[in-house]
Amino acid sequence: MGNTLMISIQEADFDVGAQTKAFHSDAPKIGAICCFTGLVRDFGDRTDLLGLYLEHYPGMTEKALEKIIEEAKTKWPIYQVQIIHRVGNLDLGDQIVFVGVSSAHREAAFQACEFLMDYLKVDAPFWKKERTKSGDHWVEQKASDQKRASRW
Amino acid sequence: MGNTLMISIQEADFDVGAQTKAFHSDAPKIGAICCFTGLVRDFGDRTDLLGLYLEHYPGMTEKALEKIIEEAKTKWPIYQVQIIHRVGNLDLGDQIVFVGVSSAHREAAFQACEFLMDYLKVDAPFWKKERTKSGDHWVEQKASDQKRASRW
Amino acid sequence: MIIKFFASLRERLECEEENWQDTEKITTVADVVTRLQQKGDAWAEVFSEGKILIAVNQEMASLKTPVKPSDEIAFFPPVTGG
Amino acid sequence: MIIKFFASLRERLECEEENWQDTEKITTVADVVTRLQQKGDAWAEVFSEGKILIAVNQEMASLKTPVKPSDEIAFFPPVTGG
Repeated sequence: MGNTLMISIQEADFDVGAQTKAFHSDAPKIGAICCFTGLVRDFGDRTDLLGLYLEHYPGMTEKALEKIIEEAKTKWPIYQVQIIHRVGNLDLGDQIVFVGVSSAHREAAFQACEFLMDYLKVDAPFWKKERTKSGDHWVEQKASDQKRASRW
Repeated sequence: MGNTLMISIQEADFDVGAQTKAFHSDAPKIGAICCFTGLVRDFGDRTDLLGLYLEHYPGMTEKALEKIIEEAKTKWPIYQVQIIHRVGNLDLGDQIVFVGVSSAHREAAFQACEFLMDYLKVDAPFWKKERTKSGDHWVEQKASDQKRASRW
Repeated sequence: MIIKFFASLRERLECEEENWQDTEKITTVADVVTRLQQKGDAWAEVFSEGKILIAVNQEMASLKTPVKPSDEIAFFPPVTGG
Repeated sequence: MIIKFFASLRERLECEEENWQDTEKITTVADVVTRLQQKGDAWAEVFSEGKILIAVNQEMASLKTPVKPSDEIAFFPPVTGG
Protein backbone atom coordinates (compact mmCIF):
# COMPACT_ATOMS: atom_id res chain seq x y z
CA MET A 1 0.00 0.00 0.00
CA GLY A 2 1.40 3.40 -0.99
CA ASN A 3 1.85 6.17 1.49
CA THR A 4 1.75 9.24 -0.66
CA LEU A 5 0.02 12.17 0.91
CA MET A 6 -0.19 15.78 -0.10
CA ILE A 7 -1.34 18.50 2.27
CA SER A 8 -1.45 22.10 1.16
CA ILE A 9 -2.76 25.14 3.01
CA GLN A 10 -2.79 27.95 0.49
CA GLU A 11 -4.38 31.25 -0.50
CA ALA A 12 -4.31 30.33 -4.19
CA ASP A 13 -7.11 28.48 -5.94
CA PHE A 14 -6.61 24.85 -7.01
CA ASP A 15 -7.33 22.82 -10.13
CA VAL A 16 -9.38 19.67 -9.50
CA GLY A 17 -8.40 18.26 -12.88
CA ALA A 18 -4.69 18.53 -12.14
CA GLN A 19 -5.17 17.05 -8.67
CA THR A 20 -7.10 14.12 -10.06
CA LYS A 21 -4.43 13.41 -12.68
CA ALA A 22 -1.83 13.09 -9.92
CA PHE A 23 -3.64 10.01 -8.62
CA HIS A 24 -3.12 8.28 -11.95
CA SER A 25 0.58 7.82 -11.20
CA ASP A 26 -0.47 4.75 -9.16
CA ALA A 27 -2.45 3.20 -12.03
CA PRO A 28 -3.15 0.38 -12.69
CA LYS A 29 -3.06 -0.51 -8.99
CA ILE A 30 -5.90 1.91 -8.25
CA GLY A 31 -9.47 1.32 -9.36
CA ALA A 32 -11.21 4.17 -7.59
CA ILE A 33 -10.70 7.88 -6.99
CA CYS A 34 -13.14 9.82 -4.82
CA CYS A 35 -12.81 13.61 -4.73
CA PHE A 36 -14.71 16.14 -2.69
CA THR A 37 -14.67 19.86 -3.44
CA GLY A 38 -16.19 22.40 -1.04
CA LEU A 39 -17.34 25.80 -2.29
CA VAL A 40 -18.35 29.06 -0.61
CA ARG A 41 -22.13 28.86 -0.66
CA ASP A 42 -24.77 31.47 0.01
CA PHE A 43 -27.25 30.36 2.60
CA GLY A 44 -30.98 30.45 2.03
CA ASP A 45 -31.54 32.56 5.12
CA ARG A 46 -28.64 34.94 4.55
CA THR A 47 -28.83 37.07 1.45
CA ASP A 48 -26.17 39.54 2.52
CA LEU A 49 -23.17 37.17 2.51
CA LEU A 50 -20.26 38.53 0.47
CA GLY A 51 -17.74 35.81 1.22
CA LEU A 52 -15.55 34.30 3.89
CA TYR A 53 -12.25 34.96 5.59
CA LEU A 54 -10.40 31.78 6.56
CA GLU A 55 -7.82 31.77 9.35
CA HIS A 56 -5.76 28.79 10.48
CA TYR A 57 -3.00 27.79 12.90
CA PRO A 58 0.10 27.29 10.72
CA GLY A 59 2.02 24.21 11.79
CA MET A 60 -0.76 22.67 13.83
CA THR A 61 -3.08 22.53 10.81
CA GLU A 62 -0.67 20.34 8.87
CA LYS A 63 -0.08 18.10 11.91
CA ALA A 64 -3.81 17.73 12.55
CA LEU A 65 -4.45 16.79 8.91
CA GLU A 66 -1.58 14.29 8.88
CA LYS A 67 -3.06 12.67 11.96
CA ILE A 68 -6.52 12.41 10.36
CA ILE A 69 -4.96 10.87 7.23
CA GLU A 70 -3.00 8.35 9.31
CA GLU A 71 -6.24 7.41 11.04
CA ALA A 72 -7.97 6.92 7.68
CA LYS A 73 -5.09 4.71 6.52
CA THR A 74 -5.58 2.40 9.50
CA LYS A 75 -9.26 2.06 8.64
CA TRP A 76 -9.22 1.61 4.85
CA PRO A 77 -6.75 0.29 2.24
CA ILE A 78 -6.05 3.57 0.47
CA TYR A 79 -3.16 4.77 -1.71
CA GLN A 80 -2.86 8.52 -2.16
CA VAL A 81 -4.55 11.22 -0.15
CA GLN A 82 -4.62 14.87 -1.20
CA ILE A 83 -5.95 17.66 1.00
CA ILE A 84 -5.96 21.28 -0.07
CA HIS A 85 -7.51 23.95 2.14
CA ARG A 86 -7.58 27.59 1.18
CA VAL A 87 -7.16 30.44 3.66
CA GLY A 88 -7.59 34.21 3.46
CA ASN A 89 -10.41 36.02 1.72
CA LEU A 90 -12.75 33.92 -0.41
CA ASP A 91 -15.74 35.06 -2.42
CA LEU A 92 -19.09 33.38 -3.01
CA GLY A 93 -18.68 30.42 -5.34
CA ASP A 94 -14.94 30.08 -4.66
CA GLN A 95 -13.46 26.67 -3.98
CA ILE A 96 -12.47 26.27 -0.30
CA VAL A 97 -11.39 22.69 0.19
CA PHE A 98 -10.39 19.63 -1.80
CA VAL A 99 -10.09 16.10 -0.41
CA GLY A 100 -9.16 13.30 -2.78
CA VAL A 101 -8.50 9.63 -2.06
CA SER A 102 -7.44 6.75 -4.29
CA SER A 103 -7.81 3.06 -3.58
CA ALA A 104 -8.11 -0.29 -5.31
CA HIS A 105 -11.76 -0.36 -4.21
CA ARG A 106 -14.56 2.16 -4.48
CA GLU A 107 -15.95 1.55 -1.01
CA ALA A 108 -12.61 2.45 0.61
CA ALA A 109 -12.23 5.57 -1.53
CA PHE A 110 -15.73 6.84 -0.73
CA GLN A 111 -15.58 6.04 2.97
CA ALA A 112 -12.11 7.46 3.55
CA CYS A 113 -12.93 10.65 1.64
CA GLU A 114 -16.08 11.27 3.67
CA PHE A 115 -14.24 10.41 6.91
CA LEU A 116 -11.47 12.90 6.08
CA MET A 117 -13.96 15.69 5.39
CA ASP A 118 -15.89 14.93 8.59
CA TYR A 119 -12.76 15.01 10.74
CA LEU A 120 -11.25 17.99 8.97
CA LYS A 121 -14.36 19.91 10.01
CA VAL A 122 -13.95 19.15 13.72
CA ASP A 123 -10.22 18.52 14.24
CA ALA A 124 -8.28 20.86 11.95
CA PRO A 125 -7.65 24.38 13.27
CA PHE A 126 -9.42 26.49 10.66
CA TRP A 127 -11.85 29.29 11.47
CA LYS A 128 -14.34 30.92 9.13
CA LYS A 129 -15.46 34.52 9.36
CA GLU A 130 -18.46 35.54 7.30
CA ARG A 131 -18.09 38.83 5.50
CA THR A 132 -21.53 40.41 5.11
CA LYS A 133 -22.87 43.77 4.01
CA SER A 134 -23.74 44.54 7.62
CA GLY A 135 -20.35 43.50 9.07
CA ASP A 136 -18.18 40.48 9.72
CA HIS A 137 -18.68 37.75 12.27
CA TRP A 138 -17.08 34.45 13.19
CA VAL A 139 -18.98 31.29 12.30
CA GLU A 140 -20.05 29.03 15.20
CA GLN A 141 -19.30 25.32 15.04
CA LYS A 142 -22.35 23.25 14.15
CA ALA A 143 -23.45 20.46 16.46
CA SER A 144 -24.27 18.41 13.36
CA ASP A 145 -20.59 18.46 12.34
CA GLN A 146 -19.55 17.04 15.72
CA LYS A 147 -22.22 14.38 15.36
CA ARG A 148 -21.16 13.38 11.85
CA ALA A 149 -17.55 12.94 12.92
CA SER A 150 -18.48 10.89 15.98
CA ARG A 151 -20.24 8.21 13.92
CA TRP A 152 -17.00 6.74 12.50
CA MET B 1 -33.61 22.56 -6.70
CA GLY B 2 -32.01 22.26 -10.16
CA ASN B 3 -32.62 19.28 -12.38
CA THR B 4 -29.60 19.28 -14.62
CA LEU B 5 -28.32 15.87 -15.51
CA MET B 6 -25.77 14.75 -18.02
CA ILE B 7 -25.45 11.13 -19.14
CA SER B 8 -22.89 10.12 -21.70
CA ILE B 9 -21.98 6.65 -22.96
CA GLN B 10 -18.85 7.10 -25.04
CA GLU B 11 -15.70 5.44 -26.35
CA ALA B 12 -13.65 8.60 -25.81
CA ASP B 13 -11.83 9.40 -22.60
CA PHE B 14 -13.15 12.19 -20.36
CA ASP B 15 -11.59 15.08 -18.46
CA VAL B 16 -12.46 15.16 -14.75
CA GLY B 17 -11.33 18.78 -14.49
CA ALA B 18 -13.71 19.93 -17.23
CA GLN B 19 -16.56 17.89 -15.74
CA THR B 20 -15.99 19.40 -12.31
CA LYS B 21 -15.97 22.93 -13.71
CA ALA B 22 -19.43 22.35 -15.22
CA PHE B 23 -20.84 22.04 -11.70
CA HIS B 24 -19.66 25.55 -10.88
CA SER B 25 -22.40 27.05 -13.08
CA ASP B 26 -24.73 26.55 -10.08
CA ALA B 27 -22.44 28.41 -7.66
CA PRO B 28 -23.00 29.95 -5.16
CA LYS B 29 -26.02 27.72 -4.49
CA ILE B 30 -23.82 24.63 -4.27
CA GLY B 31 -21.45 23.98 -1.39
CA ALA B 32 -20.34 20.46 -2.22
CA ILE B 33 -19.21 18.47 -5.25
CA CYS B 34 -18.46 14.75 -4.91
CA CYS B 35 -16.87 13.01 -7.87
CA PHE B 36 -16.01 9.36 -8.35
CA THR B 37 -13.70 8.10 -11.09
CA GLY B 38 -13.30 4.39 -11.81
CA LEU B 39 -10.16 3.07 -13.52
CA VAL B 40 -9.19 -0.23 -15.15
CA ARG B 41 -7.24 -1.93 -12.38
CA ASP B 42 -5.00 -4.97 -12.43
CA PHE B 43 -5.98 -7.53 -9.87
CA GLY B 44 -3.55 -8.96 -7.35
CA ASP B 45 -4.33 -12.52 -8.42
CA ARG B 46 -4.33 -11.87 -12.17
CA THR B 47 -1.06 -10.73 -13.67
CA ASP B 48 -2.05 -11.40 -17.25
CA LEU B 49 -4.79 -8.80 -17.60
CA LEU B 50 -4.30 -6.56 -20.64
CA GLY B 51 -7.50 -4.55 -20.40
CA LEU B 52 -11.24 -4.68 -20.75
CA TYR B 53 -13.85 -4.63 -23.47
CA LEU B 54 -17.07 -2.87 -22.42
CA GLU B 55 -20.38 -3.63 -24.13
CA HIS B 56 -23.72 -1.99 -23.34
CA TYR B 57 -27.36 -1.90 -24.46
CA PRO B 58 -27.78 1.42 -26.29
CA GLY B 59 -31.03 3.11 -25.34
CA MET B 60 -31.70 1.01 -22.26
CA THR B 61 -28.45 2.14 -20.66
CA GLU B 62 -29.48 5.78 -20.78
CA LYS B 63 -32.97 4.97 -19.48
CA ALA B 64 -31.60 2.88 -16.63
CA LEU B 65 -29.19 5.64 -15.60
CA GLU B 66 -31.94 8.29 -15.76
CA LYS B 67 -34.05 6.12 -13.49
CA ILE B 68 -31.22 5.74 -10.96
CA ILE B 69 -30.65 9.50 -11.00
CA GLU B 70 -34.37 10.18 -10.46
CA GLU B 71 -34.27 7.79 -7.51
CA ALA B 72 -31.26 9.65 -6.05
CA LYS B 73 -33.08 12.96 -6.46
CA THR B 74 -35.98 11.69 -4.39
CA LYS B 75 -33.58 10.69 -1.62
CA TRP B 76 -31.22 13.67 -1.41
CA PRO B 77 -31.38 17.40 -2.23
CA ILE B 78 -28.95 17.44 -5.13
CA TYR B 79 -28.42 19.83 -8.05
CA GLN B 80 -26.44 18.48 -10.99
CA VAL B 81 -25.60 14.87 -11.73
CA GLN B 82 -23.07 13.82 -14.34
CA ILE B 83 -22.52 10.21 -15.39
CA ILE B 84 -20.02 9.22 -18.04
CA HIS B 85 -19.40 5.57 -18.85
CA ARG B 86 -16.94 4.46 -21.45
CA VAL B 87 -17.48 1.47 -23.75
CA GLY B 88 -15.28 -0.43 -26.19
CA ASN B 89 -11.67 -1.43 -25.59
CA LEU B 90 -9.98 -0.01 -22.51
CA ASP B 91 -6.42 -0.56 -21.32
CA LEU B 92 -5.03 -0.96 -17.83
CA GLY B 93 -5.10 2.38 -16.02
CA ASP B 94 -7.74 3.87 -18.32
CA GLN B 95 -10.67 5.77 -16.87
CA ILE B 96 -13.94 3.78 -17.17
CA VAL B 97 -16.58 5.70 -15.30
CA PHE B 98 -17.25 9.13 -13.83
CA VAL B 99 -20.08 9.98 -11.45
CA GLY B 100 -20.30 13.52 -10.11
CA VAL B 101 -22.94 15.11 -7.89
CA SER B 102 -23.37 18.65 -6.60
CA SER B 103 -25.46 19.76 -3.65
CA ALA B 104 -25.74 22.49 -1.07
CA HIS B 105 -24.57 19.96 1.52
CA ARG B 106 -21.65 17.56 1.62
CA GLU B 107 -23.60 14.66 3.10
CA ALA B 108 -26.08 14.68 0.20
CA ALA B 109 -23.28 14.90 -2.38
CA PHE B 110 -21.34 11.99 -0.86
CA GLN B 111 -24.36 9.76 -0.29
CA ALA B 112 -25.93 10.36 -3.70
CA CYS B 113 -22.63 9.78 -5.50
CA GLU B 114 -22.03 6.46 -3.72
CA PHE B 115 -25.68 5.42 -4.28
CA LEU B 116 -25.39 6.18 -8.01
CA MET B 117 -22.21 4.09 -8.33
CA ASP B 118 -23.74 1.21 -6.38
CA TYR B 119 -26.87 1.13 -8.55
CA LEU B 120 -25.01 1.71 -11.79
CA LYS B 121 -23.12 -1.51 -11.01
CA VAL B 122 -26.26 -3.62 -10.64
CA ASP B 123 -28.94 -1.88 -12.74
CA ALA B 124 -27.26 -0.41 -15.83
CA PRO B 125 -26.78 -2.80 -18.79
CA PHE B 126 -22.99 -2.79 -19.16
CA TRP B 127 -20.90 -5.92 -19.49
CA LYS B 128 -17.16 -6.23 -19.02
CA LYS B 129 -14.96 -8.68 -20.84
CA GLU B 130 -11.44 -9.16 -19.55
CA ARG B 131 -8.77 -9.27 -22.23
CA THR B 132 -5.90 -11.44 -21.01
CA LYS B 133 -2.77 -12.95 -22.54
CA SER B 134 -4.43 -16.37 -22.42
CA GLY B 135 -7.75 -15.26 -23.96
CA ASP B 136 -10.83 -13.19 -23.27
CA HIS B 137 -13.66 -13.95 -20.89
CA TRP B 138 -16.77 -12.22 -19.58
CA VAL B 139 -16.67 -10.98 -16.00
CA GLU B 140 -19.20 -12.48 -13.57
CA GLN B 141 -21.30 -10.20 -11.41
CA LYS B 142 -20.07 -10.03 -7.82
CA ALA B 143 -22.44 -10.89 -4.99
CA SER B 144 -20.83 -8.02 -3.02
CA ASP B 145 -22.08 -5.52 -5.60
CA GLN B 146 -25.67 -6.76 -5.22
CA LYS B 147 -25.27 -6.52 -1.47
CA ARG B 148 -23.90 -2.97 -1.55
CA ALA B 149 -26.80 -1.78 -3.69
CA SER B 150 -29.42 -3.44 -1.50
CA ARG B 151 -28.34 -1.52 1.62
CA TRP B 152 -29.81 1.80 0.44
CA MET C 1 -41.00 -8.35 -32.55
CA ILE C 2 -37.32 -7.60 -32.03
CA ILE C 3 -35.30 -10.00 -29.87
CA LYS C 4 -31.84 -8.85 -28.76
CA PHE C 5 -28.99 -10.70 -27.06
CA PHE C 6 -26.03 -9.16 -25.28
CA ALA C 7 -22.56 -10.03 -24.00
CA SER C 8 -21.93 -13.73 -23.23
CA LEU C 9 -25.44 -14.67 -24.45
CA ARG C 10 -24.84 -12.99 -27.80
CA GLU C 11 -21.57 -14.88 -28.18
CA ARG C 12 -22.86 -18.28 -27.04
CA LEU C 13 -25.93 -18.05 -29.27
CA GLU C 14 -23.94 -16.47 -32.10
CA CYS C 15 -26.88 -14.15 -32.48
CA GLU C 16 -27.21 -10.43 -31.91
CA GLU C 17 -30.80 -9.84 -32.93
CA GLU C 18 -33.84 -11.62 -34.32
CA ASN C 19 -36.82 -9.99 -35.98
CA TRP C 20 -39.99 -12.06 -35.78
CA GLN C 21 -42.95 -11.41 -38.09
CA ASP C 22 -45.08 -14.33 -36.91
CA THR C 23 -45.91 -13.62 -33.26
CA GLU C 24 -49.49 -14.78 -33.17
CA LYS C 25 -49.15 -17.19 -30.22
CA ILE C 26 -46.74 -15.03 -28.24
CA THR C 27 -48.32 -13.11 -25.39
CA THR C 28 -45.66 -13.15 -22.66
CA VAL C 29 -41.87 -13.28 -22.36
CA ALA C 30 -42.23 -16.95 -21.38
CA ASP C 31 -43.66 -17.65 -24.85
CA VAL C 32 -40.64 -15.96 -26.42
CA VAL C 33 -38.30 -18.13 -24.34
CA THR C 34 -40.17 -21.29 -25.29
CA ARG C 35 -39.76 -20.55 -28.97
CA LEU C 36 -36.08 -19.65 -28.53
CA GLN C 37 -35.40 -22.94 -26.69
CA GLN C 38 -36.65 -24.83 -29.78
CA LYS C 39 -34.03 -23.24 -32.01
CA GLY C 40 -31.33 -25.80 -31.15
CA ASP C 41 -29.16 -27.33 -28.45
CA ALA C 42 -27.18 -24.17 -27.66
CA TRP C 43 -30.43 -22.23 -27.23
CA ALA C 44 -32.05 -24.89 -25.06
CA GLU C 45 -28.93 -24.98 -22.89
CA VAL C 46 -28.55 -21.23 -22.46
CA PHE C 47 -32.20 -20.74 -21.52
CA SER C 48 -32.21 -23.62 -19.02
CA GLU C 49 -29.38 -22.17 -16.98
CA GLY C 50 -31.15 -19.31 -15.22
CA LYS C 51 -29.16 -16.15 -14.40
CA ILE C 52 -30.61 -14.49 -17.49
CA LEU C 53 -32.04 -10.99 -17.22
CA ILE C 54 -34.92 -9.83 -19.38
CA ALA C 55 -35.88 -6.38 -20.63
CA VAL C 56 -39.03 -5.45 -22.53
CA ASN C 57 -38.83 -2.14 -24.34
CA GLN C 58 -35.65 -1.39 -22.42
CA GLU C 59 -37.21 -1.81 -18.98
CA MET C 60 -36.41 -4.74 -16.71
CA ALA C 61 -39.05 -7.47 -17.06
CA SER C 62 -39.81 -11.07 -16.10
CA LEU C 63 -41.09 -14.24 -17.78
CA LYS C 64 -44.64 -13.13 -16.96
CA THR C 65 -44.35 -9.73 -18.64
CA PRO C 66 -46.87 -9.37 -21.51
CA VAL C 67 -45.43 -8.63 -24.97
CA LYS C 68 -46.89 -7.14 -28.15
CA PRO C 69 -45.68 -7.61 -31.78
CA SER C 70 -44.12 -4.12 -31.75
CA ASP C 71 -42.05 -4.80 -28.60
CA GLU C 72 -38.28 -5.05 -28.23
CA ILE C 73 -37.30 -7.92 -25.94
CA ALA C 74 -33.74 -8.37 -24.72
CA PHE C 75 -31.91 -11.16 -22.92
CA PHE C 76 -28.60 -10.69 -21.16
CA PRO C 77 -26.43 -11.90 -18.27
CA PRO C 78 -26.21 -10.03 -14.92
CA VAL C 79 -24.60 -6.64 -15.57
CA THR C 80 -20.98 -5.85 -14.70
CA GLY C 81 -20.37 -2.19 -15.48
CA GLY C 82 -18.83 0.56 -13.36
CA MET D 1 6.73 30.11 26.79
CA ILE D 2 4.77 31.18 23.72
CA ILE D 3 1.02 31.76 24.12
CA LYS D 4 -1.03 32.09 20.93
CA PHE D 5 -4.63 33.16 20.33
CA PHE D 6 -6.70 32.55 17.21
CA ALA D 7 -9.86 33.75 15.50
CA SER D 8 -12.53 35.31 17.76
CA LEU D 9 -10.26 34.92 20.82
CA ARG D 10 -7.47 36.82 19.13
CA GLU D 11 -9.85 39.62 18.23
CA ARG D 12 -11.62 39.85 21.58
CA LEU D 13 -8.33 39.83 23.50
CA GLU D 14 -6.68 42.07 20.91
CA CYS D 15 -3.69 39.80 21.27
CA GLU D 16 -2.10 37.40 18.81
CA GLU D 17 0.81 36.10 20.83
CA GLU D 18 2.52 36.49 24.19
CA ASN D 19 6.05 35.43 25.02
CA TRP D 20 6.59 34.74 28.72
CA GLN D 21 10.09 34.62 30.22
CA ASP D 22 9.01 34.16 33.84
CA THR D 23 7.27 30.79 33.95
CA GLU D 24 8.55 29.55 37.29
CA LYS D 25 5.18 28.75 38.85
CA ILE D 26 3.58 27.45 35.68
CA THR D 27 3.40 23.65 35.43
CA THR D 28 0.06 23.02 33.68
CA VAL D 29 -2.24 24.71 31.17
CA ALA D 30 -4.51 25.61 34.11
CA ASP D 31 -1.68 27.76 35.53
CA VAL D 32 -1.40 29.55 32.18
CA VAL D 33 -5.14 30.26 32.18
CA THR D 34 -5.04 31.57 35.77
CA ARG D 35 -2.35 34.06 34.85
CA LEU D 36 -4.20 35.11 31.67
CA GLN D 37 -7.41 35.71 33.62
CA GLN D 38 -5.55 38.25 35.79
CA LYS D 39 -4.62 40.37 32.77
CA GLY D 40 -7.90 42.33 32.81
CA ASP D 41 -11.67 42.16 32.48
CA ALA D 42 -11.76 41.03 28.84
CA TRP D 43 -9.37 38.19 29.69
CA ALA D 44 -11.30 37.12 32.76
CA GLU D 45 -14.50 37.13 30.74
CA VAL D 46 -13.15 35.18 27.77
CA PHE D 47 -11.64 32.48 29.94
CA SER D 48 -14.75 32.06 32.10
CA GLU D 49 -16.96 31.24 29.14
CA GLY D 50 -15.84 27.72 28.33
CA LYS D 51 -15.93 26.55 24.70
CA ILE D 52 -12.21 27.27 24.42
CA LEU D 53 -9.94 24.69 22.87
CA ILE D 54 -6.33 24.27 23.95
CA ALA D 55 -3.26 23.04 22.08
CA VAL D 56 0.18 22.41 23.55
CA ASN D 57 2.93 22.22 20.97
CA GLN D 58 0.27 22.03 18.28
CA GLU D 59 -1.47 18.98 19.73
CA MET D 60 -4.90 19.14 21.35
CA ALA D 61 -4.55 19.43 25.14
CA SER D 62 -6.58 20.10 28.29
CA LEU D 63 -6.28 22.24 31.44
CA LYS D 64 -4.41 19.37 33.10
CA THR D 65 -1.75 19.07 30.40
CA PRO D 66 1.76 19.75 31.81
CA VAL D 67 3.72 22.59 30.21
CA LYS D 68 7.45 23.47 30.06
CA PRO D 69 9.06 26.90 29.49
CA SER D 70 9.90 25.96 25.88
CA ASP D 71 6.30 25.02 25.02
CA GLU D 72 3.91 26.72 22.62
CA ILE D 73 0.41 26.95 24.08
CA ALA D 74 -2.56 28.01 21.97
CA PHE D 75 -6.15 28.95 22.77
CA PHE D 76 -8.90 29.07 20.19
CA PRO D 77 -12.65 28.62 19.65
CA PRO D 78 -14.17 25.42 18.20
CA VAL D 79 -12.93 25.01 14.63
CA THR D 80 -15.09 25.76 11.59
CA GLY D 81 -13.07 24.83 8.52
CA GLY D 82 -13.99 22.72 5.52
